[in-house]
Amino acid sequence: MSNAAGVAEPRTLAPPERRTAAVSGVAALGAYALIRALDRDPAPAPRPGQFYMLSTASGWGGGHGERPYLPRAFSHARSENAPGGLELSFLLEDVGPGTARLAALGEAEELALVGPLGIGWRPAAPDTRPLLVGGGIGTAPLLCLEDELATTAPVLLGFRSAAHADAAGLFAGEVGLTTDDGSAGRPGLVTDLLREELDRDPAATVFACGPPPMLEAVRALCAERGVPAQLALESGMACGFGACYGCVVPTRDGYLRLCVDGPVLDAARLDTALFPGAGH
Amino acid sequence: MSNAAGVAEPRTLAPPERRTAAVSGVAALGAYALIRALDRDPAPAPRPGQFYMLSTASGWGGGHGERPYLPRAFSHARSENAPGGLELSFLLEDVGPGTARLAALGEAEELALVGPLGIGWRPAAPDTRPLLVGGGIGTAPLLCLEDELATTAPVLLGFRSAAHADAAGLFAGEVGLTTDDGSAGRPGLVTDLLREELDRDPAATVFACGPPPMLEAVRALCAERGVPAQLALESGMACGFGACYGCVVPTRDGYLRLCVDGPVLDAARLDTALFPGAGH
Amino acid sequence: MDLCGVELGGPVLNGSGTFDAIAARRAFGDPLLERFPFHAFVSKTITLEPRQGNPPPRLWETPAGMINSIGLPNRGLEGFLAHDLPELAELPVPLVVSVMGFSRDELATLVERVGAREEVAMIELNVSCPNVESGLIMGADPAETALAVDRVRPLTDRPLIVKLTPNATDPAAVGRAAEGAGADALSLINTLKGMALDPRGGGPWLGGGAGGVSGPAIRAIALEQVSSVARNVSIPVIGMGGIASGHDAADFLAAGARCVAVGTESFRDPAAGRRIGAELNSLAGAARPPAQPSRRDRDPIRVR
Amino acid sequence: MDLCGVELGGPVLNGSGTFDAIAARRAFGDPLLERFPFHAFVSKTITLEPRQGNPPPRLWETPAGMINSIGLPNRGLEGFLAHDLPELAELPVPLVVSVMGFSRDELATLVERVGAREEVAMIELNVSCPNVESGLIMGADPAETALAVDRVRPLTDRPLIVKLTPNATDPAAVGRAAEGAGADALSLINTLKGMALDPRGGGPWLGGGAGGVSGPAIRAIALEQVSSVARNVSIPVIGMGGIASGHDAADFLAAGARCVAVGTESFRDPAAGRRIGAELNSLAGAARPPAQPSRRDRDPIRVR
Ligand SMILES: Cc1cc2nc3c(=O)[nH]c(=O)nc-3n(C[C@H](O)[C@H](O)[C@H](O)COP(=O)(O)OP(=O)(O)OC[C@H]3O[C@@H](n4cnc5c(N)ncnc54)[C@H](O)[C@@H]3O)c2cc1C
Ligand SMILES: Cc1cc2nc3c(=O)[nH]c(=O)nc-3n(C[C@H](O)[C@H](O)[C@H](O)COP(=O)(O)OP(=O)(O)OC[C@H]3O[C@@H](n4cnc5c(N)ncnc54)[C@H](O)[C@@H]3O)c2cc1C
Ligand SMILES: Cc1cc2nc3c(=O)[nH]c(=O)nc-3n(C[C@H](O)[C@H](O)[C@H](O)COP(=O)(O)O)c2cc1C
Ligand SMILES: Cc1cc2nc3c(=O)[nH]c(=O)nc-3n(C[C@H](O)[C@H](O)[C@H](O)COP(=O)(O)O)c2cc1C
Ligand code: FES
Ligand code: FES
Repeated sequence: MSNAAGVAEPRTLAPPERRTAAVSGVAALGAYALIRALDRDPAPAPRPGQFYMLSTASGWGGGHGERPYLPRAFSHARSENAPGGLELSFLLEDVGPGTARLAALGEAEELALVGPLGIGWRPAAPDTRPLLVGGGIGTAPLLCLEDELATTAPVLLGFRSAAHADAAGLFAGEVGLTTDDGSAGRPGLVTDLLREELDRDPAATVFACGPPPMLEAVRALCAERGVPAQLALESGMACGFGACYGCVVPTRDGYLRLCVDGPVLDAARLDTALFPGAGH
Repeated sequence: MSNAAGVAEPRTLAPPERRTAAVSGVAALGAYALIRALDRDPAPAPRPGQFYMLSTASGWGGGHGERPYLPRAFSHARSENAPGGLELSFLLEDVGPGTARLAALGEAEELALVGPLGIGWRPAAPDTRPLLVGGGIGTAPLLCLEDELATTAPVLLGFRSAAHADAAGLFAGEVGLTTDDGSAGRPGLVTDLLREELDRDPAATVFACGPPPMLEAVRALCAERGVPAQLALESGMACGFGACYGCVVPTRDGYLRLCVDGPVLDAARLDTALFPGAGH
Repeated sequence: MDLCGVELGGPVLNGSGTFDAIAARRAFGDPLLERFPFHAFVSKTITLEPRQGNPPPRLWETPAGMINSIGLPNRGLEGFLAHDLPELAELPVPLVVSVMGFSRDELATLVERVGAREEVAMIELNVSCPNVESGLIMGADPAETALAVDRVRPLTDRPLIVKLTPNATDPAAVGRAAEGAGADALSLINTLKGMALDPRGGGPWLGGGAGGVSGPAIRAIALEQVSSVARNVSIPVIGMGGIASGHDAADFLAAGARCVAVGTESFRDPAAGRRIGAELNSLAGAARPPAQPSRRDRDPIRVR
Repeated sequence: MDLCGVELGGPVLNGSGTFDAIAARRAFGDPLLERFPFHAFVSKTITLEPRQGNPPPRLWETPAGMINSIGLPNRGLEGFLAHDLPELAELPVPLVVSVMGFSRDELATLVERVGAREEVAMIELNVSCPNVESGLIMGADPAETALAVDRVRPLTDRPLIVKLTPNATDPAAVGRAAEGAGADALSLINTLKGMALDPRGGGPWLGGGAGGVSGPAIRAIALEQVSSVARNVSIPVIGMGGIASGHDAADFLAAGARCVAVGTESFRDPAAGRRIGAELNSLAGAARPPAQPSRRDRDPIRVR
């Protein structure tokens, strides 16, 4: 697959319909939930950084809480071959009615999904080493990226507190850790670690995902140092496949639909990662 | 409590708010479901023929099925004192999204309810014996009526098939049974039994509940024979306490709100029990 | 708080026709009065002549809402004054009487007679009906609305609330017309026209043909209309349409409403008004800046 | 089946602006064309000049629906003809191009240029916008709508569909006016005006201020408008608004629509159109009598 400019896009095509996947497990991972579900054969193999639109086959919405109605976007955290299909993992934080319902999925239930969607992480720039930087639930799309990279890459992660930092244990390589409250790793922000790492060796490509203020700090730091960076952004999505024009992000080229032109964007395309609606 | 005419109404007042009751059991009873829930003290003791507006404390509505949104009306089938409150039983038939959700209640869940509501069965006319006539799920409000009656009363029941007739076993006294397909009891309609019973001894008050065509047959038969009858009717309800004016039934006195002036009506007030919207 | 000079214990009213306090007292007894759900009570709309209302079925459930086709059953003016008013006067809150006339003469009689009763604190004009003189829906047309308010304004010193219909191209223009003719407050939204078909085939489900949609399904539509009307008038606005929580109510207040009204949610819980009032109170601590920086601004032209 | 002389494989279209076949092909590849969800494809509305659309956020979820404030981003007429049209011409179904003009001159240019392209089977006029000449929303006013259709009618021999706005007092009158001026079909409903506030306070959530409500929440409202318009015109009606199942679609057909369009439900399932078409087919066995006994009847005056 190639984009308008003819450059190869890391994009696995999705089947053009919603399907269901059998939930094989929902586990608490500190403050987050890890959902595993079997996407039955023929299951497309997602590229790191791609995402899925998820809902539940029943009990999605309504009730006294009224929402959710639309599906929700989630990066696949990992995918593994399993008997009968591909086991997809999603890492999620319960922040509202959709994530709450997903985190309450039972093992007999079916997850409804469309995907994989969007464009994943591109290769590191020539002669640079990959540097993975994650904040909070933004660690999810870095897990499959680490799996895919040939070399072990430094992974720098920031969390609110130790309760959120359990996800750090999912990485194969060594993880540099900060927490806001110092309850695990070093007290402070993950950009502190990034700055030191770039001081040490600036020949890096940064792959970052996390909350908008963190992504903005990463963007600004990398811009200052001339370091190439790819940012996996979030914005509110209704469809995930370019239909609604709802998920736009302001870039130097105008508004881009994050679901078809992202979610991974080159930081150089952005004036800021802190735009209205970012992170929703 | 007395009505406009000063006649005593069999009506226990309801607390003026929705409350929840702990589900203590959901059992299949042939084609029907029997739900038991603990209405916590101080729980008002319902009169036979009164009803409750039920919903579930969570997962009521929405999802791919979109409905239910409004609560649903159900006769209490029985109530028994239990530690901490009153155990209410409801007998229900899964005919749509509301009843389906209620039948799927788990034991850890909470039932949301308002009630008891409406006016229950009145005493039999002087010098008549009570005669209980039920069709299908309409057996429900006859169970508590039988419990309340001092004398044992004949119970005549009609069902579609044996699969629906299990509810007959819940009565203490002897039950005359018909099924449409003859798979249990006598093949035919319950009004056949009623006709024979009235032939044998016409000094009766009929207490009937069931689908509109059955109630209409009962009404017509009793009118023909001059036998007093009370009919527990159904019509679509949004509120159950007279707020919406939605549940009206055409009577000789004009439209009556079934939820506050019924659901038990004297058959003599009706020209027909087969009115538009009956049974919903 | 104050609504047009009437002292209220809080901002939560009921929507007309969605709570019958007399029937509710039969179901709930006097505890209803002790824990009354609303800070003012709005009667079901009455008309000059008695009406039995539309044939059943009158209800249909929709996604997050419902359609009703009730058809304004009521005892008529005389029946109301003789039977209902004395009972409503026993409620622990101020009484608003909702009236509808099919001509300006009818409306005048209703307002004059109702306004003469000291039990009545305010009068609400339900103008979501055709004027038999012009064939137009009164409340859909600014000029019709102004004529109606103009006519009844001199006939009572009670505050007049005009209840707007959402089935209009420009509710803000109708609101301005009502204000100009002397209305003391506006309430909105009434139900949106809607319809359902009999699932067994053969035509409309509702005995009345079409009906009105209410409930959470219409909340976003209501909020937009309330915001747009409030920006265009100086008189207080009573906002309603799908309010089911204190958070919803706070949105309507932030959009410019002085008070809110609860309708369909009361069908799900007779104490909804009280719950929503309590939730509003607890939200009040976490004060939100008002959403509308200034009134009297006109909407910029926007394309969706 | 036939829609204004164009042969369709079935009655299911997409709602304009709710499916971007070009973007969907990037996501789904050619299997999208093999299992194309619709029997005709309606483009997103284009305007004369390019537009970048409204600032984000552009979406808000509501009970059983959503609000969008997209603001008609598009490449403009020239960009559309040069870049989008060739790609849309590859779709396996007839193409309808939706156009909006902020003046009748703009509309005329759009219709003339688009109608001259043989890839285009029909043109849909989205009249839910203010006319800069009069300040009125074109589609809310029968006279404005007639003037617009009148102006463009001679400029093309392509069938003209007029897409009505539901934010109007009398959509049936607008539909009649469009028919009188030469429209070949009507489509409705567009989104209902709606609004949401930022839950953190401080004003509207949507970058565009207000937005449009769609989804199951508006279905009953849409069905009523479709029924009322279909009863009042002889040209075919394309019904939409919250359709999520074959059963919903069958309701719109029974209410008088010739075709249906699927909008928001495609966001939940890109294959929704195909599923709904299949469900419709399997319902077709269980034939339902049409809900509207005859067209051209006028609504009786009813009070809700
Ligand atoms: C490409 C992509 C990948 C993502 N990957 C992950 C992931 O791997 N793990 C993960 O946990 N999350 C991920 N997210 C975020 C995830 O999609 C959201 O957390 C989720 O949609 C929240 O849904 P909710 O119903 O739980 O909460 P909501 O209440 O829908 O959303 C929370 C926020 O949305 C806003 N909001 C509130 N009400 C509404 C409303 N009515 N309509 C619209 N917005 C509202 C508020 O600002 C609120 O803080 C990803 C998002 C994107 C776009
Ligand atoms: C006083 C009273 C007592 C009752 N007691 C009992 C009892 O003890 N046990 C019991 O099982 N039932 C009882 N019922 C009936 C029970 O309330 C209904 O079966 C229940 O409401 C059905 O809800 P549902 O969501 O399952 O089905 P729905 O789909 O709501 O209803 C089934 C019927 O309603 C109509 N319908 C379909 N769609 C809609 C819609 N969108 N809006 C409105 N109507 C629609 C159709 O005709 C359909 O056949 C009682 C009813 C009343 C009024
Ligand atoms: C069953 C029902 C009956 C109603 N009757 C009236 C009425 O008599 N007069 C009136 O002005 N509004 C009437 N309304 C409209 C409500 O007062 C309110 O404006 C509308 O329902 C929107 O609010 P909600 O969504 O909270 O219900 C009625 C609404 C319903 C649902
Ligand atoms: C995100 C979004 C964008 C839309 N864009 C357009 C548009 O460009 N032109 C148009 O005529 N209608 C547009 N619509 C309206 C739809 O075509 C349709 O009329 C409306 O959404 C109702 O149908 P639904 O409830 O099935 O979505 C849009 C709707 C949505 C939700
Ligand atoms: S989420 Fe719909 S266009 Fe991106
Ligand atoms: S159900 Fe509302 S008045 Fe009877």
